[in-house]
Amino acid sequence: MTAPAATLPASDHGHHDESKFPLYVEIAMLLAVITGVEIIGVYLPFAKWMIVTALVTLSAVKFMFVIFYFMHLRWDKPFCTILFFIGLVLTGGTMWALLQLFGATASLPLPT
Amino acid sequence: MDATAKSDFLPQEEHAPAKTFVLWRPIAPTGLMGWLTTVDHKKIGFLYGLFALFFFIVGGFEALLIRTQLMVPNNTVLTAQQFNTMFTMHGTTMIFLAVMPLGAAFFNFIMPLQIGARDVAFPRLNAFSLWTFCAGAIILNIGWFLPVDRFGAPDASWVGYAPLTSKTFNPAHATDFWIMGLQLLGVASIAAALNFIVTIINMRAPGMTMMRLPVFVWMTLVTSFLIILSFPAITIALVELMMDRNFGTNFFEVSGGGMPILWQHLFWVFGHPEVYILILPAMGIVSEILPCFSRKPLYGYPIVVFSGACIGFLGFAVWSHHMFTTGMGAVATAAFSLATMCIAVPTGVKIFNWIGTLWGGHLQMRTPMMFALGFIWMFMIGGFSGVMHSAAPADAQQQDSYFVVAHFHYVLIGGSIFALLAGIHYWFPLIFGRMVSEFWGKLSFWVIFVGFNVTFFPMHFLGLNGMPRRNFTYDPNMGWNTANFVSTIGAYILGLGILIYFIVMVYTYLKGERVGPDVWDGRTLEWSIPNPPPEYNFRVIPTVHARDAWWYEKHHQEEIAQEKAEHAKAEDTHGGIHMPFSSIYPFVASCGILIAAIGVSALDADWVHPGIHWKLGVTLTGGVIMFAGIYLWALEGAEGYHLHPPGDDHTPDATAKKH
Amino acid sequence: MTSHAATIDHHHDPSTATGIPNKKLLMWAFLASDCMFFGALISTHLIYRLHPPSGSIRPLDVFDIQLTSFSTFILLMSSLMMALAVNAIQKGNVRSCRWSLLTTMFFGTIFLGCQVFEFNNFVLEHHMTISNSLLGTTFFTLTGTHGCHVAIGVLWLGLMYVRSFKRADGVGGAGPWGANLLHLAALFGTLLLAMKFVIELVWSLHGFNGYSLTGFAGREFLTLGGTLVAIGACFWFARPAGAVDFNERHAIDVESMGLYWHFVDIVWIVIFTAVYLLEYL
Amino acid sequence: MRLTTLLTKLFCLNVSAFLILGGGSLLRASDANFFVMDGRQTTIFTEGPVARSQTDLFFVTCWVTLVIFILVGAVLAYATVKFKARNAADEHAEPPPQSHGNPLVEIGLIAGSVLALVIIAIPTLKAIWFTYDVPGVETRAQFEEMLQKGEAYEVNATGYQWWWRFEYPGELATVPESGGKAPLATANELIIPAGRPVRFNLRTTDVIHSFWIPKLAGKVDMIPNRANFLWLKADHPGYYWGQCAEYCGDSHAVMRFRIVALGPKDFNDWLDSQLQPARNVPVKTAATGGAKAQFASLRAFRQNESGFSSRFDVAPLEAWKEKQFPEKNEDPELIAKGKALFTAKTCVGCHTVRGHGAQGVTAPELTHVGARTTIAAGLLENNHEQLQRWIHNPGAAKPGNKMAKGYLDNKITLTDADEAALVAYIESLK
Ligand code: HEA
Ligand code: HEA
Ligand code: HEC
Ligand code: CUA
Ligand SMILES: [Cu+2]
Repeated sequence: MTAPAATLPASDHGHHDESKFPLYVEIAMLLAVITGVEIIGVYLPFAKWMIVTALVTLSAVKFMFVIFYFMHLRWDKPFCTILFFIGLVLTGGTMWALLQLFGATASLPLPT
Repeated sequence: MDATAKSDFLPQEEHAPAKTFVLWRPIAPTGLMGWLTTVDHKKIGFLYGLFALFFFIVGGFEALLIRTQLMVPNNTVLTAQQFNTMFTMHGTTMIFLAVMPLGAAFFNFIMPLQIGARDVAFPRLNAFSLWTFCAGAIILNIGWFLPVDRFGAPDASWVGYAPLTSKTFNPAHATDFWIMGLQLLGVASIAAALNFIVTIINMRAPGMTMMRLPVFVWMTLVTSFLIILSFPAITIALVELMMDRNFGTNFFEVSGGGMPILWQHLFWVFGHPEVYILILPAMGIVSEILPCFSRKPLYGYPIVVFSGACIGFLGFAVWSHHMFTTGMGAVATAAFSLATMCIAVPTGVKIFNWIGTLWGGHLQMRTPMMFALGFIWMFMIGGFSGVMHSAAPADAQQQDSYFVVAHFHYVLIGGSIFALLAGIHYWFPLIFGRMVSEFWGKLSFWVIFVGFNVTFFPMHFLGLNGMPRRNFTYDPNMGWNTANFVSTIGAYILGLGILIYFIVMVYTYLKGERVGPDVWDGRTLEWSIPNPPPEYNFRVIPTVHARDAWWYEKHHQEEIAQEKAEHAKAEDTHGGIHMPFSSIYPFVASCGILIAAIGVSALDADWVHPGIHWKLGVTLTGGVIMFAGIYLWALEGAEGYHLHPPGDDHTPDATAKKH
Repeated sequence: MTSHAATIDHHHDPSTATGIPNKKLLMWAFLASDCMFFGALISTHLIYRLHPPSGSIRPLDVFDIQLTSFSTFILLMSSLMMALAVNAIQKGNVRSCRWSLLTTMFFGTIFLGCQVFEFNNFVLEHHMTISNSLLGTTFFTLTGTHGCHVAIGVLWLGLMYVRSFKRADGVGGAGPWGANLLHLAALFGTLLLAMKFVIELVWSLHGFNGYSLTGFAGREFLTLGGTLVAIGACFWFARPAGAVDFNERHAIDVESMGLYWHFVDIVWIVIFTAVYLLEYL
Repeated sequence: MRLTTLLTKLFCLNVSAFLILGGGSLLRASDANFFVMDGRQTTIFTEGPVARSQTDLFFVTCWVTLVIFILVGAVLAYATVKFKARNAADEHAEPPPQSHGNPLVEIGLIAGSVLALVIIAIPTLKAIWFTYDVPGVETRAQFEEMLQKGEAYEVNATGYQWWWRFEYPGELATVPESGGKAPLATANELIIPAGRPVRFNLRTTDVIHSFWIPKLAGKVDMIPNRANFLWLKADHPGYYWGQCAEYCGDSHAVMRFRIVALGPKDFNDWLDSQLQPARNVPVKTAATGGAKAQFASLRAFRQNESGFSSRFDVAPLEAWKEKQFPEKNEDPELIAKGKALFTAKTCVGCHTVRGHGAQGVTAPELTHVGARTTIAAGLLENNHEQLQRWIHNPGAAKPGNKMAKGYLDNKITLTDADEAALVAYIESLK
């Protein structure tokens, strides 16, 4: 921990020199724009499945931008990415399975 | 927070920076304060082990009461309510307070030694895990000492199916204790697991690549991943249940549209990985012991490691096999049925490779080896009954019958407990510098082995003969009398065996034969150090050249000696061995959590209840103490001192100096 | 990893077997775990949305997309500020880092304020409480848990901000930890009072919850006064006083905090889509 | 050393003594052949197609794993014996070759395991679809047709803490109180037509229960807010034991029930009598001089004492048939007194007795309780002694019981005479 910049391996170090300020601002703007598009998207008169797909994709894009840029994964050792994606993938799988299980007709609650 | 890192770039001051009273730090105190403030992974591991064994006896005692009640039909040793409390607490205690912490004890004590580290990555976080575990254990058991009508010990079974746990059907606070107890144990386990993950990934000695890690370390890693990824599910389930009970939400409340089945899903999303959390450390231990006593490396190391990871991963895809009778529909049932069967493959791979390890070896039948071999046999039986369960339609007859009880005791006792007992025997000389007598060790093994099988084998027949589990009584005309009677006798024999085991351990601890280092002619790094291990573990951090690192060292002595001398010199020029300061704040924070959790468990759904202010007061006080603990913990910083082990060029009295 | 571990100088070397700082690794592992927490919560919400009991509240009747869009935007911007704070401290720019931290905190507080407002609105205007409907149950628990994460983040940010004033010489008024605590109190005093003020303002403009349009007189000004005092105290504690023990060596602390903060943001990205937007289809 | 030897010998002696003594007592026990597994709730000797498919599958898994166990175990045992170090010299010999494994062996074994699993998987899938093939679960119309043709039968089973309610949606019974008709309902004893697939709609009103008749079919849970189904068929008429299999609170262990499968004629006769309102015993006929029923005053029952006479236990189906006829020595005066008490003591608040003005719904239906062989959910035999034991102190017979709570709430106290009258009345309800 608390590795001073000077003692970090050179490969990690180089990126700290040039400022990422402009990049960060650009990404933030992109994220804001995507959010805007999403909000408008729900009112568009397209088929429901298209909008749902679009929304899910756009959110995923935002998600990835934040973790790879703001959270630095892009410049970090790949192990961090692997670590996080283990959790992400298992969570995704579990959520999918749960929704499937409760979506199946055999699992419907009693009609009220 | 990390101990070893910071000092290098902190200015190397001669005197400690000015510190106020609150942030004063003990260096190496002894006595009670020494234990409460310790951050040494070995002491923490020892305490985990001690508490775990205590609760193993408690859980075992509960089991004996269960068996006594079931010895003959229509028995009246326990009332229905007491019996229900007993199996609930027996299951909960054994799983969360005995086997898991016993695993954690080994993770703590052995794992850093095996990777050549001086401590875990976050020593104070480690202490926090320990004390929070204690807090959870206290809350779970507190009900025994409170009036039964309004409090009492939990009695909703270890799976706590909604809506039996709702206020409507379980108004007493017993269930709240169960909720908060498990919640704290979850926090403790997750914190510890995160620590182990970082330690294994980051604190390995030079040359200790991932594919050179001892299998026990690998299984620790996989187990830790299972913990951090499965406990959240039960945490959320418990939060939802707590909200239902105290804040009138509708998660599992049918009148509000809730679906109790959701609890089962969330519970088993946790629950199934949990059973692998219990078995993987055991498999790791066995994978250490077998090569050692066969004097041969583990057969097929990479595939054993891979199959361990595979089991962990698959473990997340099979949870609904505990719910085959909930009417999930043919497709879901079939999917989970097949997925469950798949787990037999990687598990089988492990069994085959263990046999491969024995093959062609020089087997030394010492006590740890006996337990390890016993493990293989018993676990196989348990695994096979698991496969029988995985065939969903057959399971429709077995679920919630004694067949399940037989299955899981074969994997839990014949599996986990056998391996853990083996581990205690195996590492005892390292931890205490004394060795258990072979005769008594083997005797306890045989009594346990016989008792175990006499107890649990008849349960298969009971289950197939239609005896449901969680029954406080049964009628004499069901054909269950003999099997139950035999089983109870077996339980007494088993209890006797365990009694012998513990007496022998205590005797050895006090009076046993003293032995030198590396008694077993071990293969991994923990055997390279003196016993009991010194505070700093390794005089010189080892450099690893091969898989069984210590075995390699023993066979390349000159080369290694030279390397060591160089490293020792380098270390001294840096000012000696760096040790982290002890700290009381993890303990303080855990105490705060304990108080807050007691407050929460006493809360009522009825918010105008007269006692509510008092209870909220307790909760808040706990919260404040917890916050203060964490705050001061953060503030005091992760500093340490330098230590010069005796026997080097420095004056012996300067063993500890602050900087 | 292999060759690296073998070649590094292990003694007192701050870098680790993988070269990844311990704290960063800890944080990533924790976030992997946190995914599962939110996964379970979001699943619960979605499952009940797929099977609403008859006669349950329709989300569209209570949701307010403008407010949510606004707070989403604010949270995104706070993430930006967080990234900038890390960027600044990595280059040793303490002042810039502090300002970024403060802004992040500020945005975080606005987000929380919006949530407080939203919850109040749902309960008082739309009569959706945590216990009277399944939607309320899952919605409040899910977003409330997220809110708790934001609140912990704000607390952490505050601690980090205050910590950045730790004197290099270790001396100071009531001792480093005493001054530290007071500074912290001032900071959170500011945030809480400001939030209270704004909410009171909005309420009185909306004219509900015991406030009326004309009632904008007493209580609000009291809160405003308190806010100003607290701000003053913050400035006083932040007055320049010698060298501080806070620099690029502490970048990793800020960075791991940042990871947490961004994670809270991405969770919101998911919630915003899954809980709010999808309802509008 | 000598002491250890001595101790060992003593220990061995003790163990053998123990085994001999223990073995002796075991042999004397009633069901020493427990491995035969032919008990009343056996899952091995099944009497219906669903249970049979499940048992057959069990045997497939059992044989496959047994073979693997023998193979793997043999190798393991061989390795252990063969490579064991025999003596100290052996132990200190040079270590064996440090070999590391063989991919071919691994792959072979993995392939073998997969093959074994396939052998299990195929019958598993078949059996899953067979058990889920509940009659008419797809469309109601299709099911109606099956019902018409007598290819299926329908029962609603509902679990309560800690008893069962069975409703026959297709059979309408007269309800004198309302002057209309309502589906026939009974409790705790389930009568089904033998040889016909029966579909159960499983429901619960409180916590989770599980409906299990081991000889006829594996269990399916009754889960709040969820519609579950089960189908089964009894091959032939018979008397079966069932039990709740999901932990449901204090008295989960004694939430049992009985199942009687009847041939077509018997079943119809039974239905006919059940559809009638409760029987009235005219007071006048008493003059004909039927012997007065004799009630000894209640003897003390131990906690959990068994509630069965051995006669009933040996031939339960015959006992059931006997129960369908009025008791031999009825005492109409006593019955009339009991009937009055039944109202006076507020039993009517919870229980239904069609035609006698009792319309409670929170407790088992008692209209024809006298025609059942057991009471209190299969726990006690339906005779004077046990009935009196039950109404004297329901909580003692069944811990946590809701009827005991009803006694407290409604301040019900009964004298010995009251109990005798109530018992006589309950027995008359055929
Ligand atoms: C240490 C804990 C542990 C372990 C390791 C296991 C391992 C397994 N378990 Fe077990 N299980 C429990 C603990 C454990 N279980 C507990 C506590 C419960 C009850 C919970 C409760 O309800 O209270 C339970 C319940 C349980 C059920 C639910 C039963 C029910 O309630 O209806 C099922 C169903 O599928 C199941 C299956 C399995 C399987 C398939 C494995 C497999 O992993 C086993 C794999 C091993 C082998 C198969 C043996 C070795 C393999 C070979 C030699 C290779 C060749 C073999 C073949 C090809 C078959 N278990
Ligand atoms: C790791 C977990 C673990 C372990 C080690 C054990 C150990 C034992 N268990 Fe286990 N058991 C569970 C986990 C475990 N159990 C779980 C999860 C359940 C399900 C709970 C539920 O349904 O909710 C369960 C349920 C369960 C039941 C079923 C209860 C029911 O459904 O009604 C039974 C019944 O026989 C039983 C028996 C035993 C016995 C005899 C032991 C023995 O191995 C215990 C041996 C230990 C001792 C005997 C104590 C040590 C020695 C002394 C104290 C000295 C004194 C001794 C003498 C005087 C003789 N257990
Ligand atoms: C709180 C309501 C309540 C009251 C009042 C009540 N009972 Fe019950 N009764 C029950 C319940 C509930 C059961 C089922 C108990 C069980 O088996 O768990 C039951 C069971 C019985 C049974 C057994 C039925 C069967 O088929 O198993 C009999 C007989 C009986 N009650 C008679 C009486 C008599 C006589 C009285 C009045 C003196 C009475 N009950 C008052 C609730 C009540
Ligand atoms: Cu009903 Cu168990
Ligand atoms: Cu499982």
